[in-house]
Amino acid sequence: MSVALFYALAGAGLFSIGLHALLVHRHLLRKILAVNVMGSGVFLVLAAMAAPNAIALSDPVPHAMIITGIVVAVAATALALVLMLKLTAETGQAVLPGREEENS
Amino acid sequence: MTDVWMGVPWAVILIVLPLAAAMTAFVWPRISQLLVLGCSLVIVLAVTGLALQLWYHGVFHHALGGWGAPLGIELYADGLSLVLLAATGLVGAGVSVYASAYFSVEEKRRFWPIWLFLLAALNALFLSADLFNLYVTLELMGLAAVALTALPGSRDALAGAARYLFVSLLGSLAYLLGVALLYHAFGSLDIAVLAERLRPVPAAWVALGLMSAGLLLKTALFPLHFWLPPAHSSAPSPVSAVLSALVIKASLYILLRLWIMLFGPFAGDGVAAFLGLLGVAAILWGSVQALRQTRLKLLVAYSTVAQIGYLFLAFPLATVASWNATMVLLLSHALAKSAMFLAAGNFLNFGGHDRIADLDHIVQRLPLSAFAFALAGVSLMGLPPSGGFIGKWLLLEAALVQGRWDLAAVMLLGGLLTAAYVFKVLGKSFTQADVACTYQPKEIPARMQWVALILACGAILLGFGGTPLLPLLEIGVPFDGSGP
Amino acid sequence: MTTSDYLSAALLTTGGLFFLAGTFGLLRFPDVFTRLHALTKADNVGLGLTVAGLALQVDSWAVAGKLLLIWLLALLAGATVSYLIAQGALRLGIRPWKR
Amino acid sequence: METLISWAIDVALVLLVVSLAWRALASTDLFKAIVLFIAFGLVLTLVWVRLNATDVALAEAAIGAGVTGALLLAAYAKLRATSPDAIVDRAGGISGIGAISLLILILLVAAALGYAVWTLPSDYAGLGKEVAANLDQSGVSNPVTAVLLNFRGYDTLLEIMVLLLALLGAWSLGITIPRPEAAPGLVLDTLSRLLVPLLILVAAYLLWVGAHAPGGAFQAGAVLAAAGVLMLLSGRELPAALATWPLRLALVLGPATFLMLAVITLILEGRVLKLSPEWAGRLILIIETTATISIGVTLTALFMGAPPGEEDR
Repeated sequence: MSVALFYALAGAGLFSIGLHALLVHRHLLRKILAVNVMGSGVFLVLAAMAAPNAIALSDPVPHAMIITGIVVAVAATALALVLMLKLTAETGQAVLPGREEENS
Repeated sequence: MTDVWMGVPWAVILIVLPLAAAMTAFVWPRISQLLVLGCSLVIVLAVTGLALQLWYHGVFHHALGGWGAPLGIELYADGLSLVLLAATGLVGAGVSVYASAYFSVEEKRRFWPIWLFLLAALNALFLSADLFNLYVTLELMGLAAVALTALPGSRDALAGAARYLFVSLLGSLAYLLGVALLYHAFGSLDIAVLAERLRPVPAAWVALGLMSAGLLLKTALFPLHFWLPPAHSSAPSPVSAVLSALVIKASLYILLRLWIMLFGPFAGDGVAAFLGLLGVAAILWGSVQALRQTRLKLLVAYSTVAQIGYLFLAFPLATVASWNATMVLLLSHALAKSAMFLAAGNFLNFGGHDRIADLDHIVQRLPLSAFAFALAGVSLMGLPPSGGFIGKWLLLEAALVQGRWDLAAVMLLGGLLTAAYVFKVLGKSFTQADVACTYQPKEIPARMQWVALILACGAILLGFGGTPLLPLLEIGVPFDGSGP
Repeated sequence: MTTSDYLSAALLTTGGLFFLAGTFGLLRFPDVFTRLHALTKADNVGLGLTVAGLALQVDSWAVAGKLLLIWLLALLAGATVSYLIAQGALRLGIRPWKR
Repeated sequence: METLISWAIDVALVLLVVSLAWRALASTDLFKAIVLFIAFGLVLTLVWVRLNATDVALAEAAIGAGVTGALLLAAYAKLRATSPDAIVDRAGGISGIGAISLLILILLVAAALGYAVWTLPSDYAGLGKEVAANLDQSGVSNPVTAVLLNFRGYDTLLEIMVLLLALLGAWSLGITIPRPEAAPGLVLDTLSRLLVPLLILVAAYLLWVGAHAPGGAFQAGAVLAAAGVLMLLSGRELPAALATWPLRLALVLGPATFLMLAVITLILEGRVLKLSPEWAGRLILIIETTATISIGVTLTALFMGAPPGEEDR
């Protein structure tokens, strides 16, 4: 196994951990962290395979894509946090209301 | 004169103008309304210009930065892009006018810049053929849509927006992981280049799965539709209209592009049949749920869930005719559904509630809106001479030619169910409310009524103009799989 | 290996030991104030030694200057942050540990 | 021996990153979760360095761990001020059969992902060669900057718009919670007096160095935001005269310059964002400078949450 493959597998692992946390937890802050971990997993897959071995030229395009992705992630996180705070101010809880409460 | 008209880079204007307007509206709120209305008008003009360019010169390419694929990004437009750009232009203009009367001055100051960003994102998305660029436009669109959904600041709107945000991010990240796999397997982000290189290796299959799942989630195809009714029903009415008419179509557009140019050939009939099955389930489930709702906006939102199903019936049929039918349906649904949400918004504003049982002679009080709702309903049901009729007729024909009686039966059943829930609303709009209503009816500006009616008429007119439009759709033959 | 290499190695190893000691202190000391003490004392010296060890390996003054700057900034940040943490702890009513 | 040490470092890093992510997501105490998440970001920075992605490492440290961490902590403080109940997750999650089937589903996803990565074909080497071949036409010698601002500059234009849009979205919601009061104190005040000029200098350096070495507008903008956040924390506020349209102008300066360049290049060169090689270096510096200012101001404003003067609305 090459180093690149090892890191790429770790990226796949992070994506899966984040996905699990996103779907399981109800607290919005935990969901926000989960989305960020998922994103990091995607970035790790992108970066690991950009230099498949030590001698090959490292590919800068995935690196640029990751930087773009990091900025998009921070933008989404900021919006999500404000939404969470606003929802907490309205309901006193930082969780999504259940289906049955919502349609009432 | 024609030369000038043909020489203008309309596609670039479609992206740059709303972005510039968004920033101007933010810095200088006082002129924002004028700016938005002017911008909407120019967008409609630009789409017309682009249509003429496509008609005379074939597909449109613009190598951004002068690099061209695979190193750079290319703007790309064909018949498929054109349909969606036209829908964005028309519905966008209608909603701009509607919103100018719907929101208060303070709300408008916050609404206009984000609304312009949403328009820019939609246009940019429909003009992109680069997988990563599509991701960025998808995020721009998603965040704008979430911000607009949350605008009223009520509990329901915030909860709907929060759920929508997480769904949207999950969908985008799954899509992005698919893009990462494709890039490392085949060394490009350009769809056309990838189409030449794609081989059925495991990475391609997993990428197909991830990207489709992410995009289906964003499109809200059954059973991934759970987030749509709360978000679309709790948003402000003009926003609901855009979400149902345009935003969910954006992810569907990417899916269609990927499917037709990349994955269709190797994914084979099994996956297509599966997507078709989900479409069938969506039609039945969405229609039945719509019929069960007691709130008007939720009914209209579930109707969207059902109508999305029709757009997936073309996958198992997979003929040029069935794809064309899908495009007509897509455009007519965009017009009809936005009209329906805007009309529903008028009822809601008028009476202060959207309980279907208490619509209380609304047909006499808001005749134009009620008429708009009925016309939009006609198109959704697929009755002649509407655009919905042409689309469903073409689809039915394609199904019958291939002997898919099951699909044909579902289409007819779906039409009947649609008729049932539309008449449920219309019926109540003639009758007296059960309880004596104590509400203070609010004046509805004429603009808001007329916009709903004009959009609904557009959906009907498509039935007369739909057939001549079909050749326009075939520019660049998007549906034969040859790619850009 | 040259003399400066051996010197570097010695400095880096000693720096590493200070970090190790600081970490132990962080984990084993009884309260927030003593832990801060262990952390900052060890980290400041540890980082200083590490920076010195690395500075011997670079061939331009500009890079050595940047390394020095890193150390100075870490000192400044460490001092401020531990002050703020200690102040916060006091405000929360945490009393320093007495035997 | 050397490969063994190298492998040991890689294995240790990956184990650390994955376990930090796991523990951050498993913690019901949200403060702990946030701190673990920031640590995760910092270790991830080391991973980027190991993968020869120094530009990404800088961006991760500055934005991924730095700014995101600051945003999370600020949100935590506001959450605690709004609803003391909400800072510990008592809501729980899915349990029972739902949890088990979800786990199975996710294990399947993970297995499929692993298999796809494992069998990734290597007949195509990405775009490294194309980038290298055109680098001397791009106006900069750092390939990542060349991709971000020249070859794929359109993505970056839209990305800056995403950031601005996030701020508009945050402002449109208008948080009504007052900022938690904290006495700035002499120490923080002195620190900010010392550090703010230095941070501005560092931002300028990162911006300039990005043309030929790791660095660039986003990293520099995040450092600038750090200066802004430090000033906010030490109790300084934006003068009311600047809080209206001058602030909004600073926010759109970068995106607007970039967009204007798109229009000008379209008119002069016939292609959007086509930078002629003799001008490209200077144009990129102009875009990056204005973008840095706007990114710095935007991130600081996101940290604040509400438009200045409206915190107590």
